[in-house]
Amino acid sequence: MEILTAWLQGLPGFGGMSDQGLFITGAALMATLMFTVMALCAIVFTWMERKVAGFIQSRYGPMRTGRWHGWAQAVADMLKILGKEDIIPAEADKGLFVFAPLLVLLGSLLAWAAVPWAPGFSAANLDLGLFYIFAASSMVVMGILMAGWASNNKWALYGAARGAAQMVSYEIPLALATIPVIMHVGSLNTQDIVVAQQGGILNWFVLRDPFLFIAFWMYFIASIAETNRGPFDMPETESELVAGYHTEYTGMRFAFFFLAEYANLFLVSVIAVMVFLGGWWSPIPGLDFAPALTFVIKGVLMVFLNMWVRWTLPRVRVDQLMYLCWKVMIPVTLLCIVGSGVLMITSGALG
Amino acid sequence: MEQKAIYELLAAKLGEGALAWHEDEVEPWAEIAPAAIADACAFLREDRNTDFNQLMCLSGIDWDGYDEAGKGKSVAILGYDELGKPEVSERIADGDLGVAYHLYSHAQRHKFTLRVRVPRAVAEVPSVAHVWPTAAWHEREAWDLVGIRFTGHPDLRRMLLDEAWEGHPLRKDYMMPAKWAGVPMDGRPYADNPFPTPEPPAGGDQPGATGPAEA
Amino acid sequence: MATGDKNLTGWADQDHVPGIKSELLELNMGPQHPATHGVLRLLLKTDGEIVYQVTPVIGYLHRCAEKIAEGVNYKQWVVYTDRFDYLAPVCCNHAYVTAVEKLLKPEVPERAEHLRIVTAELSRIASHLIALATFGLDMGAWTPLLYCFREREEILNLLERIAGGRMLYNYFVPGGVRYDVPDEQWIKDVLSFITMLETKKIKDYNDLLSYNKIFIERTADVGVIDAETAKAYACTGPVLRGSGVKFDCRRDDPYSVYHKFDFEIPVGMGEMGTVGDCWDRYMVRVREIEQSCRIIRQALDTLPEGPYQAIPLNKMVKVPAGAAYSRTESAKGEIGHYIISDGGQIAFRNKVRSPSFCNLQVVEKVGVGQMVSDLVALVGSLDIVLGEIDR
Amino acid sequence: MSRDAKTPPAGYDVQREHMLDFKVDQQLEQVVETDAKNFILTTVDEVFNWAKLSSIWPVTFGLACCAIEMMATSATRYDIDRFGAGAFRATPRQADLMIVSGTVTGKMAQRLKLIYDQMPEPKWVIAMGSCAIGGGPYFKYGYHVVKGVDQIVPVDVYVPGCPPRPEVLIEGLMRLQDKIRGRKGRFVTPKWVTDYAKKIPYRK
Repeated sequence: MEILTAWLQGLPGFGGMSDQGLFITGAALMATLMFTVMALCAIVFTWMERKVAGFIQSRYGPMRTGRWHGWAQAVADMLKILGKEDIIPAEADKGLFVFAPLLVLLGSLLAWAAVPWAPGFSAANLDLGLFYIFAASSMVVMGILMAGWASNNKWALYGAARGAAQMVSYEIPLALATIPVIMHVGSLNTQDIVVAQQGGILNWFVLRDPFLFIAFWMYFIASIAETNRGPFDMPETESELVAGYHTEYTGMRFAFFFLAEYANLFLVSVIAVMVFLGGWWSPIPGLDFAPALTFVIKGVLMVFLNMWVRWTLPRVRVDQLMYLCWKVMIPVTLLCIVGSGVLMITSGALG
Repeated sequence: MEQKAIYELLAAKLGEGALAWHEDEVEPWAEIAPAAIADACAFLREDRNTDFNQLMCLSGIDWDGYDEAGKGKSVAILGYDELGKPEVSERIADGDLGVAYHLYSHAQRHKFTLRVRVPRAVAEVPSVAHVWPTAAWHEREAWDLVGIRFTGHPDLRRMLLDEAWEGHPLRKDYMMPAKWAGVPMDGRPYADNPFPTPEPPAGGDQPGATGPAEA
Repeated sequence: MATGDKNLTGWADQDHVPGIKSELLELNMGPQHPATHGVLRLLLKTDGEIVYQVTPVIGYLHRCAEKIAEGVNYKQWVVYTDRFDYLAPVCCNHAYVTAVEKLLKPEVPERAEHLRIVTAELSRIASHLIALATFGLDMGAWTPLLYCFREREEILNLLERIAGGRMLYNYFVPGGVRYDVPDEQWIKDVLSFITMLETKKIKDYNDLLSYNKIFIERTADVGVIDAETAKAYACTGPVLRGSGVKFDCRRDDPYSVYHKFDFEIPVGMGEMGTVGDCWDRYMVRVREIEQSCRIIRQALDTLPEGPYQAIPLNKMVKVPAGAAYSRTESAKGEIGHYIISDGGQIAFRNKVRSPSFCNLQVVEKVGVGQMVSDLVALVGSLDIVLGEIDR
Repeated sequence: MSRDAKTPPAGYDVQREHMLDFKVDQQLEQVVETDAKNFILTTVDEVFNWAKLSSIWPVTFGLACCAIEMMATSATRYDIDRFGAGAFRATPRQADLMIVSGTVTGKMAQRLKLIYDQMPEPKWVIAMGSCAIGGGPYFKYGYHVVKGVDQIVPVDVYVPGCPPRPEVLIEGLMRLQDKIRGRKGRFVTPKWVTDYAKKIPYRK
């Protein structure tokens, strides 16, 4: 944000602008940029999902649309969805029905503001950055609940109830898993967290101490559950609940859910990269040529890992999901916090 | 156990209920009076020597038009003609209805066949669903398709067809409907075929010539 | 039904919280639902995730095959048996021709019997592969589905080479089979495919699905059908054997030339949970694939020379008057045909006892008290085919 | 294409060559000159048509035997996902295409109509298999079988077979794409086909 305003100030037309005007222009630019990136990554990841699934299942996936390996498949999907009829069921709660997909999209989009793409480059450099991300992304739950309720469909209601229970529960281990890192850094600022991991792969938090390593995997599992993807795709569970909370959604409104799913997927992946995997730093110290690119590549690799898991494992049952969260993951993450703290004290990191 | 011995055991238990034992057939079978069938099944199920714990099959049969002498005179069933219209006949069936029970014992490894025959007008047979739970669905199916009413059945509804369906299709005089609940069941005659044979393309190598004309 | 009602008492009108009246949620699962394997419809009454009553509604694929049997002749009706259990069509053919042969009493050549067994067992493997695949899909695992379909394609290729069709073959005729083995290479290909399946592919499935922790959690101790229930509801096939009952028509009521071959009958042993749970039923199918491979190998090794048809193909079959019930072991269980002939070319009555029809009935009893997800597992593990339930 | 009477060389797979011959002939007939229009100049309509035809999501709706072949079409060997039609949606609300794969019975017909009605426009129907086309083998005595799904819902493409092979279903999908496009598609013969065809010694 600061970089952007400084750059704007350098432009010929913007020199005489007031600080406030500069801020608003910069913010608008940034928001557009973020939205474009998000839409782009949703499109890329839909295509990637189908290709990865194809690769795992020993087939090709999209091959025809746009000639080279069906690269335009997701573009065609999105364009087609734009042209679909928009149906609101007669018995649905129209206001909520219309508002729910927007809320879901908003929730994941808001959280993007604090993602540190490169040194000094994030939409909003907040002191409570990580806290803000978790807070903003938890709005998705409400959207899903609203969607399920407003559809006036029993399957959708089931999906929404399951989704709400799951996402509310898994936010706890998700946030708890990052606390050891915050203790190490001593700040919630996302830029600070990345800066603290400078100096090669061994300085990344995932390899700093064994408790952080466990915490990373806890975060990874919780993040899969938080994005409602297999093997924790309880709200959608195709073989049980037809399509879950978005059973009744068509056309553009469904596309919002679709977009939000992949935006969320990338979001949790880049948070993992930011918190545990060294952000924009390259694994070998001193080779940091393109910080933003490194960051995105790491994020895409995490997304690939997510997809790998999704296309390999069967789905867990809803009560097992809750058991896993409350009786396994939360105690383990708490243990990680304590253990990591003890290690910090004994190694004298606290001075 | 020998099948004959099983029948004798059964006959001793039922008395009048056991009507006859047909031995010189491909598959020997016992004819039981309709009223006694539930008792017969319960006996065969419970008795230590017979121990028929599995009902393999329960078939409802419409015996109308069956030539006992085996002269090879199948009854022509009614269907849809080449134009897809239902065929109509004035014939009124009058033969008996029947039920065949095929039993098997896992422990004794023997089989047994029972048959009952009821007049068409009072097609009622006691249910054996309380003897073998699996009979419940078989009986529902026999009621649905052949129209034999099983008295004492816990839930005798139609099984395969809709509750509002008229008639019992496996009866020999069943006439197939042309329309049911708004759904057309008859075929389309050739004359009404909405897809005329396509004209040969005019230009020969026009790209859209052989494709559909919706463009 | 009866069990459902018993459980319902005290629930429908109960006030959990004073002042707030709770009632059971009626849920309609199917006929278009991803987990019902076709067009089965389950009427559920649930309390949250717990199922209190389940009523299967069938008949959405009622294709009137028994009526058609009274209108077409004996050879023509083989076509319709293919379409009962369209996953293992050859097994259904087998059941039908054995019933006809019981009345007709032709001298079926030894070679035909061997070819019948080879194709029927190949068909059984194909069916079991689909069963594993769709059960995995019900559990949310997509990838095993495609792996199983990949191997199934090989079987379809082999069967296509001998029978001419890709999926539905119309291969058996009363008195023999329609075609002979195309060439020696076919036998070699079958053997090499079976070796590949035994040595590599089954291990793959086990690694990917059977011994997957999540899969075991989902299926062990779920949908337990005990031996008594299974017998009372006349369950057959892998469902009965999954409950620990060692019964197989191929061994205990032999037909064709199965008595010549040496094979084992896998039963559920409750390795991961209780005897008769979904995992047992699943695993019985995996092990039956291995046993089918054994049978095929023996049948091909001892394939006798000679004719493969007792009755010429173009000759009309006239069956002597009488009635016969014949049962064989299909992939889904025991399939029985009750044929009543009046001495003509067309059957007087042809009743089909299909295994899925009886197996599905047990859902009414066992499905009660399960979670919705477990009900999906239960129905999936029964491996029903609607074509043969509704006929 | 004519062929002289020269016998093929020893070891030559005549059968395979014959199949290929058929395919090449078919494909060569379909080759259309590349139109010189620039992509940017194509109308918006065409872009949207392109999007529609390259992303046809079928509804998971299996009825009978043909459903298995439909699954096989989406599975490894045939992989309908190559044409962008692999995203099977469980809910009709998000689907574009209903593949009526199997026998439609009287009891099912109303549900089928309901599912069709629930699908958003634009929507298409493929009648797969002879049962869906006209009752198939159940025509004469099938008292419960609807003789052709086109008496219930409008059908765009008929795919014959009992059941149709997966290749045929894919062909049906491509004909549906032609229909959406409004003309026959540009068909580029794969290089390996032309190369192989050139290598055939006794072809003129």
